Order: sequence, then structure tokens, then C-alpha cells
Amino acid sequence: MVLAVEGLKKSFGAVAALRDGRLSLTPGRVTALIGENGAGKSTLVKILTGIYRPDAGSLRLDGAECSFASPQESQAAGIAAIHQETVMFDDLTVAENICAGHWPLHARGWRKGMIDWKALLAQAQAVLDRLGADLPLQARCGDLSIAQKHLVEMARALCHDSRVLIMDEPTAALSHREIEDLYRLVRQLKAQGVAILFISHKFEEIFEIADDYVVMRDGAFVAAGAIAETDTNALVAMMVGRAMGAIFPKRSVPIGAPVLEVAGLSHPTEFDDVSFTVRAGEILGFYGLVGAGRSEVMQALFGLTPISGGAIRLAGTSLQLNGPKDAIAAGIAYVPEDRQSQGAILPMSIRDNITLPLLNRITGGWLLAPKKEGAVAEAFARRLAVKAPDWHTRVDALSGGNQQKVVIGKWLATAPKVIILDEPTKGIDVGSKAKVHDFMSDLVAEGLAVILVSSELPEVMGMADRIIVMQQGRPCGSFTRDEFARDPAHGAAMLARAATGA
Amino acid sequence: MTSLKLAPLPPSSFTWGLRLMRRWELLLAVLLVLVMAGNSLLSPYFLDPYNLADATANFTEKAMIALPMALLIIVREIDISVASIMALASLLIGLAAEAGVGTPGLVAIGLLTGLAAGLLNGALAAGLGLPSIVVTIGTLSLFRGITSVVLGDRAITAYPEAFTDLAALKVIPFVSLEFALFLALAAVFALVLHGTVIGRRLYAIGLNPIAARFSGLNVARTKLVLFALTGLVAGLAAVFLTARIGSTRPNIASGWELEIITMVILGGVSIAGGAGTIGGVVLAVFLLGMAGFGMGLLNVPGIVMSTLIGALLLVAVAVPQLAARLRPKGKA
Amino acid sequence: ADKLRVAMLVKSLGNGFFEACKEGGLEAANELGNVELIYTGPTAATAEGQIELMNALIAQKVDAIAISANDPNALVPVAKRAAERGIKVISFDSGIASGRLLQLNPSNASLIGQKQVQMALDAVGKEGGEVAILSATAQATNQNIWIAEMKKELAKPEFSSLKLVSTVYGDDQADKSYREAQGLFKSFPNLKAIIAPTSVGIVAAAKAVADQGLIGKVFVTGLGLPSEMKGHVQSGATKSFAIWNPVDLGYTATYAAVQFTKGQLTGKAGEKVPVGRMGTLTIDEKGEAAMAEPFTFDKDNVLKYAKYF
Amino acid sequence: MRRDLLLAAVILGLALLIGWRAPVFLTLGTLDDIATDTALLTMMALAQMLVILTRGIDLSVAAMLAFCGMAAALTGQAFPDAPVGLLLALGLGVGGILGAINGAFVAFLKVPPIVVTLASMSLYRGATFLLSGGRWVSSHDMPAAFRGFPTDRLLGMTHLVWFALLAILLAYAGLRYSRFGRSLYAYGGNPSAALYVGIAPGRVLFSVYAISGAVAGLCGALWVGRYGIAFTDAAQGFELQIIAACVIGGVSIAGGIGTVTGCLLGAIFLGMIGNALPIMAISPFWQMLISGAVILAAVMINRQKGRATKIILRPKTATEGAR
Ligand SMILES: Nc1ncnc2c1ncn2[C@@H]1O[C@H](COP(=O)(O)OP(=O)(O)OP(=O)(O)O)[C@@H](O)[C@H]1O
Ligand SMILES: Nc1ncnc2c1ncn2[C@@H]1O[C@H](COP(=O)(O)OP(=O)(O)OP(=O)(O)O)[C@@H](O)[C@H]1O
Ligand SMILES: [Mg+2]
Ligand SMILES: [Mg+2]
Repeated sequence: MVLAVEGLKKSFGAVAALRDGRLSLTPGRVTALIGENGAGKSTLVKILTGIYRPDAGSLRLDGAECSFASPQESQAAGIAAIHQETVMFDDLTVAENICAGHWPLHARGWRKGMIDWKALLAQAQAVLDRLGADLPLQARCGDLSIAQKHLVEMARALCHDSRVLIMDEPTAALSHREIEDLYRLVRQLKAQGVAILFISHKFEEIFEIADDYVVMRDGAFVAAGAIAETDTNALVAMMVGRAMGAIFPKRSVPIGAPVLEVAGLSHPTEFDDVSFTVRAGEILGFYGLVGAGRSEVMQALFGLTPISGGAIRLAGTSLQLNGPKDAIAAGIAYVPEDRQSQGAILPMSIRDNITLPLLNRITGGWLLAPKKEGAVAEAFARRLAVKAPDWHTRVDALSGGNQQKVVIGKWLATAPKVIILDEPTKGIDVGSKAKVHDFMSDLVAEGLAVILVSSELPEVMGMADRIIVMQQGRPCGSFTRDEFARDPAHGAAMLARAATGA
Repeated sequence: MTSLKLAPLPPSSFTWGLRLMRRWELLLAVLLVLVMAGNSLLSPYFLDPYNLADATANFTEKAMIALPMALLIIVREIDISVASIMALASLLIGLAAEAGVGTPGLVAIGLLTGLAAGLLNGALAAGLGLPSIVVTIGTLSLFRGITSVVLGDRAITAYPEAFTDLAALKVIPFVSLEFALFLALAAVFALVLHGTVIGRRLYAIGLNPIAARFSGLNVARTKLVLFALTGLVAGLAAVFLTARIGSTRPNIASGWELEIITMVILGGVSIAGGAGTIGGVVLAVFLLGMAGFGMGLLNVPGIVMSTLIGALLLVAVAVPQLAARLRPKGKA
Repeated sequence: ADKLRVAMLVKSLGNGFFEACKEGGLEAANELGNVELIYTGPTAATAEGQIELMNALIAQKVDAIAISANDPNALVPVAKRAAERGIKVISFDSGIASGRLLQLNPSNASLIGQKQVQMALDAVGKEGGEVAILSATAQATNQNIWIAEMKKELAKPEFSSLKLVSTVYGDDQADKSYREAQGLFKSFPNLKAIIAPTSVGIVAAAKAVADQGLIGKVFVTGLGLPSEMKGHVQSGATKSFAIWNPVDLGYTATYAAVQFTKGQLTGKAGEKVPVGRMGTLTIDEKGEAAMAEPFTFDKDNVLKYAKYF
Repeated sequence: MRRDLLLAAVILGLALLIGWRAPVFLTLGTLDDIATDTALLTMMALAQMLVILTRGIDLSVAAMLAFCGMAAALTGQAFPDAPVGLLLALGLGVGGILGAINGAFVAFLKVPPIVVTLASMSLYRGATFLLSGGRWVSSHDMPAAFRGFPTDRLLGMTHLVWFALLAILLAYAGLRYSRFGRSLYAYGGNPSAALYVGIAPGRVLFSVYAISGAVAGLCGALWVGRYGIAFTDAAQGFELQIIAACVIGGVSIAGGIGTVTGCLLGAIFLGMIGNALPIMAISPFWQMLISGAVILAAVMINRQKGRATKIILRPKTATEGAR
């Protein structure tokens, strides 16, 4: 056992993020850490990497009690991590990004104590070679694609010969092929005797790569064991503390008239020749790798991105969008992919968030009308079963899933004809996920047209009536439910192939 | 509730203003009462309607500009060029006066000049998305530069009496037109910020400009309008200042921008955006004005006053932070 | 009876010239007895700052104000308001255009102009050469009057050998004045003399001359304080400079202000104002009066006076 | 890099243009003057750049300069035998303390830098007044050695220029070859990521403001010696010129971007304009206007093309992309 922790506690003001962190890592084994959103996984990681100092608890390295006062100390002890958040300096070079924080210094001579740039380049090159990555060392990181950035982060973690490697949701932004590469690397490290902690919300990955598991709930340890001796249902039950029903509650709904018709939508640099039609009662899925340009298309439909060509027709009338205001007025709603920065105004109350896009409609355009606003907000918060004491609660006091419900509620309140959901379940735990899916089914049942953008194959396949696959800004295939749902394994392979252009 | 999901890192953003808002205004009000009481004790001349009326003249122009400046800072922008806008507006008023334009024309020219200067700031900062602090440092030099190039070593003093009388005009005994206008503007700004849809949108933009844009608000246009409004009010202030001193020099109102920003920040408007009230700003205006006047009555040099303001500002921002640190963990 | 309160409102605090004026003011107050002198001024030399202080003085209901103004026009309205409230306002040194009972000129403007031109000629010698003027702010009343007088003098035949090549403004800031002086050396390589009718400018110009190794080539003259100029006189950067005694000026201004509170004087032309040890002022048709001729300092007497101001 | 070249070309072109109108401009003497005049601006701009790199701003530098200059001048007056080095060290030390106060507020109390330094700007300026009792200390009150020191020459260049060269060297080496220097870029580029790679934000911010104060303090002592006067309003408004030099030199107010070369060029540009106008006999009133216009031009040129466009579409053919 290389690293073991017990009874770790950490609070942020009133929030007890971690109440009883317990974990042990063994050389040459991959341990999966699972738990709902906010279970305290990342907090535990940050304690292990010296970013946070625990309020209480013990940490033993090779059996000896120790504590990390800074990230450097943790690194020196042989612990490396790829964090959940992107840790990237866009204006620095690839080489410096890899070595940031532990720039190599000249050890002797008159330059003693100064940064040794030659050694830095050599170090960076060596670790990139080990990863089999072909990246220009002097390129600015801001100019890299998201997958390349990920390689840089990985390189940073592997730069030192660590004995412990922590990966906090490393696959969230990776394509299938890149995930395969990642697995290969993990197995190689495992063979070298590295102890690995792997955090993910995706069970198929956990069963693919992990040897052991640790489950956390509400900041506390729940259970641990060997992966071989458990299954998904058991894990989910431990995570949420109860049993779960079906994950994708797809209901069949009669499909009506075309609502949104898009023809030849183009943008100079982001997407080209996108055409499709969504009908009332239909869920149209958009699948692709992260960075395929789906969000850009949706943002153009919502008037956020100006287009260079193409036509948009809503319920038969053609639209000229000069901004989201026009789109909202026409009956288009867009639930953006990044809830915290694009979706909600966190420090504002639930009510103020929900009524923001339709203040004019509720109030007549001038004076605020707190009562009327409250009524609207309450109606939608109820309908979505937002868990909060009242609608005065600030959104940043809600859990991620509830925040997402508020954002969806805000867009439903505009009474749209089409609602675009961009990665509506990204980073949301199983329980909240199921509720969002359930709700999606309700929406189409009411005759709305829904566009679902998702990078999770099971999700699009489970929910969509039709799927359009995009690759590098261009649509590259359209599949009906019959085509992909009849044989899920075959359908998944087909969609993945289309998305990667293989 | 068991699961709270906050930002993954401790919020580096500055939210003290938001949390402390209510208490902040109370504190300002208490301080104001203390200052008034102290002044009346220390100087027999303080509680004299004539004197108080005169005292308002010292800060009314700055106070007017503090109102739109507060809105700008609430939406995360700033305008450092306001005093230079005043100089430019005063210049054009002066040139027009020399050309024989009448009083209504002069007022209109002052307002229009301010508006145009504000629009330029807005076009660069909001339109092109350049950082407003840099843009307005640039226009600060530019506007005052134009004024000094045109005026050189000259001063314009040929103002018609009807125009200079604007400053002395009283709407009711002891209340000058200018001061009444400030009070009216403050009421309007307070209503707009706290009682209308526009105000709610300004806070939304200040708290999260991206989410605001994604919610259908026209962030760039709103900011442009605020810059223009700030320019317009600076033009209005220039009209009154010019009328009051009857003279335009290149260094007119120099250094006022910092005093105005100080009023706004002391009033509890957070420089990080999204927090602050007009009530707080108005209280800060009176607090600073009355403290300054009181010290003037005691013949304390003005710089001692600005030293105290500096110290007060530092204490004001530090205390909530310190309090938050010292508060025992685990209790909100 | 209550003490008579007289305020001396100067261009800015910290200026050595006005500190000396204050000494004179205190002397007059002591001499007259029963007079309290309030010495005040803004930190930066602006008219707005002076207006605020005027308001404060009006509010205190002082009996008289003697002001040296940063702007001749901007202070007029507030001076008139002071008069309406029964306060006697006079200006000294740098005057205000109207609304005051008396403008006390430290000396006669044409005398000052002539003196400076004469000193410049004495410094450069008979063959003459190029001279430049380094002034304070472009709006300073007294500066501009003196410059106009100097130009008049230069037009006369006895000064025809001097050629005025430029007038620059140092804004009464040490660094700006210094740079302007440097600029003059470069633009006019044949420059022989700089006339700086300002105590800040003359020091900066003399320092620039010394720093550039131009002692003996370019001479600085103008109006300055012996205490600040003694080093430069000894080094030779300045042969002679002039000033009226600021202590006397402060004394006279305070004394005159007190005289006005007595009620007989109205500021009409021809009125005589007794001012203690400085004799009597006669008000001219412009409402002005001159105190004394400027006094010249050179290396023989500068040390003696440097102790005082 | 391309930007620096452009600015250098503009400076050179302007110099030639001025030299054509007024040949004295292109002499060694003028070069010497510009270098001497720009030395303080350069040092202050470099220090300001460190602050701006961390997404901050220090508006109090001119006030710190005035305070430390006054402190050095008063000490020199009280102890006429005090060696020059001691007075300079005094300026440096006092400035360091004032800067550290700013730093403590920014780094540990997390108050926005603009608020802290706006407040301390009034505070330090007022403290200068209180320290001196409003008096001016003029050159004859200071030790002769102190007064002469900034413009005395060593190997043909004034001490001021040597100080500036030293500052440039230190800034260059510090930003390129020290961990602290690199942390500034990392922190300014992405503060939360910096935390993950083990950069202590508190220490970085605190140090940067302390350095800014120390440099301002040293410059204060030099300023006072140079101009032979210490007074409350010394260098009033200098902070805006310093920030302008940074902006013109391409230092991004959003943090993380800026080079020593750019900053130096920005300072030289402003210094040159300041020197050229009197020489060309252009009214000094133009100076403000020109620097305003140049600041605006510089921000527009330096405009970050946001990350709005990701350029997802691959060019249809390779040759198209190469063009
Ligand atoms: N810096 C912080 N300040 C305040 N609260 C925090 C902070 N970091 C985390 N929390 C809270 O602590 C709890 C645990 O967060 P943590 O990030 O560890 O969850 P997680 O298990 O990694 O979740 P996810 O699966 O969403 O990544 C959450 O309620 C979160 O809101
Ligand atoms: N080069 C990059 N550097 C950093 N982040 C990137 C990069 N490319 C994409 N991203 C991020 O990845 C996410 C998805 O990118 P993008 O919107 O381009 O792809 P998409 O296929 O439309 O998105 P999604 O599948 O997430 O809906 C976004 O949050 C974006 O900011
Ligand atoms: Mg996490
Ligand atoms: Mg996207």
C-alpha cells in the first residue's frame, strides 16, 4: 500500500465538502473512485495533491504519517494528478506548460538557481515521446485543440516518475480513440507498478479499466472492494443510497409537423452547410466528438453567432436573427452546455434567473413586478421539482442538478416551440440525469420539438428519434431510430465511426 | 439540503459588496450622522442654511457623475475620462459663447459634447470590446489634450450673464437648480436601478455577462448606452461647473475622476461588478461632502481630508474581509 | 471685543514664497493686535480648490480675505458672494479681475518687466543674444502681465540686442520646468539667457543649466527666492535675480485687508491705505496698488537674505 | 515580437522625422538627454508591468515616489553627511514597506488592486504632506552629493541611465530565468491553474506590489535628487504615464502578457515625444493629445482576438491553409 488516508475532513465555510475521506492505493492497481456530484471526490484529490490542507484526518505514505503543505511537497512525494478543471496557461508554450510550477534550475555554475531552459525542453520532449504525442514544443497552448491540450495536461502529470497518478474525470472531453489511447497508457503505467486513482461517472470505463473501487456519498466513505465482485446496479445503489429505475425513459410520442427547418447554415470558420428539420414531438440528437462544432451551430440558431449563409425557418416563417432576443421572441430556447458560466447567474436568486429572459413579457417593460415574477418562477420551479427552500434562494446554493433544472425552467418559461439542450447532463450524477431525461420525454409529449446535443452515446441513443452526426464543423450522417436502436452495439459502432471519420 | 455544488475553487471574485450591502448603507448613514454631529459641535458655522447650501456647491457636479459611474461599475466597466470630458465640453461651451451662442445653445452644446465623448468611449470599450480602463486612460489624455491644444495659454471667460447665472439659480430658497437636479437625477437613477427591468438587467450583466448575453440581453449595447449616459452627465456637470466659475482653462476639473470613483466605491459599489446601490452612493457623496466642508470650516488642509478618505476606503474594504476570516469556521 | 479674523488664501500650500508671505501676515496681525490670521490654500494650485476654500471661509464669516488667485476669472463669482455677506476681499500677488476691493501688486508690473530684461542684458553683456522666457502656468495672471511688459521693454532700442526666441510653460512643476529648459537649450543652441519670472521655474532652469554644463554660456535670471537661489548664484548659473520681499508682501496684504474692515475705505481710485511700516498705498483707477520696487540679489547679498526667505 | 518591431520602427521613423525637422535631435547629446529623462519612467514602467502581469494595477506609484523622495530629502536635510547610498536605500526600503502594505491588502485580504491602490494613492500623498508639514525641500537643503548623484556620470552615462540599465537587466533576467518571474506569467495567464501547479498566489501578489513600491521608492530618491526639490505634489499624475508606457508597449491589462522589450519601447516612445516637442518648437500642449491618441492606437493594435472563434472547419485543401 503506497498511499492511505483515513478520516479526512474538509469544510468550506458552512459546506462540509468532505466528512470522512478514506482510501488506499496499491502499486500496480487502478482504483476507481465513484460518487454523485458533490460527493467530495475532487476535494479528496486536492488534499492528496497538497492544494487543500485537511481540517482533520491522517495521511500515510508508505506507512509513514505525513502531510503536504503545498503542491510541491505532494509532487516531491511522487504524487501526480490530472485535475478535473483544465489547468492550462494559454499564453505559454507547450514545453513550459508541461514544466510549469517545477521549472528545472541550473544546479551549478554562475547560473545556479536560474531556470535551465535547455533541460526544460529536453524534459518536455522526453515525456511527450513517452506519450507518443507529436506536439511542437514551442507552440502556444492557446492554439492547440482540446485533445492536444489534454495531452499536455497528461504530460505534465507524467513529467515526474510518480508512484501515484490521480486522474479526475480524464475522459470527460476525450473521443473514443483518445480514450483507447488513455487506457493503453494506464495499463502501461500499471505494469510499471504505479498506483492509479481513477475518477469517472461512466460505468463502462470503470469496468473496463479499474481493479478496485471506492464509493463515496455526501463527503463520506461508503464502501470499497474489488471491481470483479460487483456490478453497476450495486455501485449505483451504494452511490445514491437507493436502487435506481430505468435510465432512459424513452416514450413514443406521435410526431407532428415540422417546427424548425434549417438549410445550408454556414459560418466562415466554424461550420458549413448544416441542414435539418425538427418536428413537433421529436427529439433530434446531435452527436459528435467534443469540438465538432455542434454548440456553434446551436448558438447560431439562437442568434449568438452571426452566420454567413443559410436559412432558418420556424413554423413556416423565415427568421432573421440579430441576437438571442430575436430567437427567444420567435420561440427558440437554448440551454447552454456550461451551466455555471453561460446558463445561470449564480449569485442571483432562482426567481431572478428564471424571469430574466422574459422580464418584458411579465412586467410590461418598465417597473419590476415582484409578485407576478414570483408566481412565474414558482410555477416553473415546481414543475421541474427544483429542490430549494424557496425561490429567493441563490442559485449557487443549489446542487448541480438543481442548478440545471433552474436553467431549463428559465427557458421553458419563455414558452418556446423548440428547445435546444446542449449537453444537459454533463457532469451531473445519475439521479439528476434520470430526472432530466424523464423531463425531456414530458416536453415532447407536450408537442415541443427538442434538439439534444450530447457527447455521450448511450444518452443520444437512448433518447433521440433521429441523430445527426457532426465532424469538424460539417454534418456527416443522419440516422433514424430504426437504424441505430435495433442493434445497440452495432448502432453505437456506426455512430462512433461516423463521428471520428474512420 | 445535503448537496451543494459551488465553484470548484474558492471564489476569487469579490463579493463582499453583495453580502454587506444592506449593512453597508447603514454604516454610511451612521457615519454621516456622526460627521454632521461632530461638525455642528466643532464649528458654530456648520448648521447654517446658507453655509450648507454653499457646501453642496462643492460636490454637486462630482456627485452627478457618480450616479452613471455607479451603473458603469456595476456592469464591470469604468470611465476614467469623465473629468477630461468635462474639460472638452467646457471648451466647446466656451468657444460657442465666444461665437455669441445664447444660453440654451450653450447648455445643448455641453450636453452634446459629453454625449459624443461618451459614445466614443462606448464604441471603443463596449463596441470593440477593449478594456475600458485602458481606453478611458487614452481618452482622458486625448480629450484634455484637445482642450489644451485649442486653448493654449488662453482662458475663456466671455460667458453671457444669463449662462453664469445658471449656477446661482435657486429653485427654492437655499436649494440651487444644480443641487435640485442632482437630487432628481439620484431619484431617477435609484428608481431605474432598483425598481425597473433595466436595473435587474444591469445587475445580471455585472454578475455574469456571458450568461446575461445567453439570456437574450444585449450586453454590448447596454454598456454603450451607459458610457454615453456617463458622458452626457459629465457634459451636464461641465455646464454647471463652467457657469459656476465662469472660466474655462485646460486644467478645469483635473483629478476629479478619482474623487468620483472614490465616491462610488465608498458607496459600496463593487469594482468586480454586480453589487451596489444608488442609496449607498448618495450617502457616500454626502458623507464625503459634509466631512470635507466640516474640515474646511476648521481650516484643515484639504489633503488631510483626502488622506482620511484613503484610509477610510482601505478600512472599509478590509474590515469585511477580516471579519470573514476571523469568523469561526462552520458557522455561516 | 471679538478678534478680527483675516484669511490669507494662497495659490497652494508648501510654496516657500507664500510661507514667507504668511510670516509677514503674522507680523502684521501681531502689530495690529486683536487680529487672527487664517492661512490656507489648496494642495494643488487650482481655482476649483480655491473656490471650495472660499466657501469655507465665507461660512466661517471671516472679516476679510486676502487672496492670491490661480485664475483671475474663476474666483470672481465667489468673491462677489463673499462681498455680499459683508466680507472684505482683496487680492495680492496674482489678482482677480473684479469683485475685490483692491489688487495689491507686489510691485509695479512695468518695473518688474523692465528689471528682468535689464538683468538679462547685464548677464549676457552688451553684445546681447537670444533669450527665452520660462513661465509658470499659461493662465497665471501675473506671469502674463509681466511677460507682456517684458515684450514691451524688449521692443525698446536699448534692449534691441536681445532677441526673444520662445516662451515656454513649466506649470510651476519642478520636473516639467526642468524639461522645458532642456528643450530650450536644444532648440536654440545659441541661447544666452532664460528669464523665469517664477520661483519654481528659475530654480529648475538654473539646475538644468548646471546639469548640462552650460554655466557661463547660458544665464538664468528672473524672480526667485534668495534661500532657493543662493547655490546657483554662487555657482554662476545666475548672476542676479530679483524679488520683492514676500514677507513685506504678506505684511502689506494683511495690513491692508484689516484697514478695509474698518469701514472707511471703499476701494475707489485715489484712496490712500495706510500699511504700517510699509507706508501708504495709493489705489489707482484700476483698483490696484503697488507695494515696492523689486529688489535685486547677486552674490554679494544673497547669503544675507537667504536666512530670511 | 512582430508588435515590438512595429513599435521600434515607429520610434525610429519618428526620430528620423524629428531629426529632419530639427537636426539637433539626432545628436548624441539628445540621445543622452532622452535616456536620462526616460530612465525613471522606464524603471517605473517595468515595475508596473510586473503588477499588470498578475492582472493587477498599481495607481499609487507616483504617491509612493513622492513620499519616499520626501523621506530621503528630509533625511538628507537632517543629516547632511549621510552618504548617497544610504538615502537611496532609504527610499528603496520605505517604498518597499508602502508597497508591502498594498500587497497585503491585495494578496491576503483579496481586495481588488484598483481599489487598494486608489485608496493608498490618496493616503500616501497625504502622508507626504503630513511628513513634510507641507513644506518644500529644495536643492540647497539637500546634501550636494545627493543632489548631483542622479546626473553625475560614470563611463560617460548618467547614473540614472545606469540604474535604468540595471533595472532592465534585472527585469529581463528575472522574468526569463527565475521561477518567480515565470510564476507571474503563469499566474496572470490563469490564476486558478497556477494554484494547481503549486504557485502560491499570496506570495506572488505580495511580492509584486512590494517590488513595485521599492522601485517607486528608489525612483523617488532619484527624482528628488534629479530635480532638486521634494514636495507633496511631486510627480503628480505620473502613474497614468507609467501605465500608458506599459499599454503602448503591449502589456495586456488582462494579465499574463508583456515583455521587457515592449515595455522599454513604450517608455522610450513617451520619453521621445516629451523631448521632441520642445525641440521641434511644437507647443507642449500637444503632448497630452498625442499620448492619448497613441494609447488608443496601441490598444486597438494589441486587441486580443478573443477566443470566440475556434476555427473548427479544416481548410478544404492544404494549399489554401498555407496561404
Ligand atoms: N472551494 C470550495 N468552496 C466551497 N465549497 C466547495 C469548494 N470546493 C468544493 N466545494 C463543495 O464541496 C462539495 C464536494 O465537491 P467536490 O468538487 O469534491 O465534488 P465531486 O465529488 O468532485 O463532484 P463532481 O462529480 O461534480 O466533480 C460540493 O458540495 C462542493 O460544492
Ligand atoms: N481548443 C480548445 N481549447 C480549449 N477548449 C476547447 C477547445 N475546443 C473546444 N473546447 C471546449 O470544449 C467544449 C466543446 O467544444 P465545442 O463547443 O467546440 O464542440 P461541440 O462539439 O460543439 O461541443 P459539445 O460537444 O461540448 O456540445 C467547449 O466547452 C469548448 O470551450
Ligand atoms: Mg469533481
Ligand atoms: Mg460545445
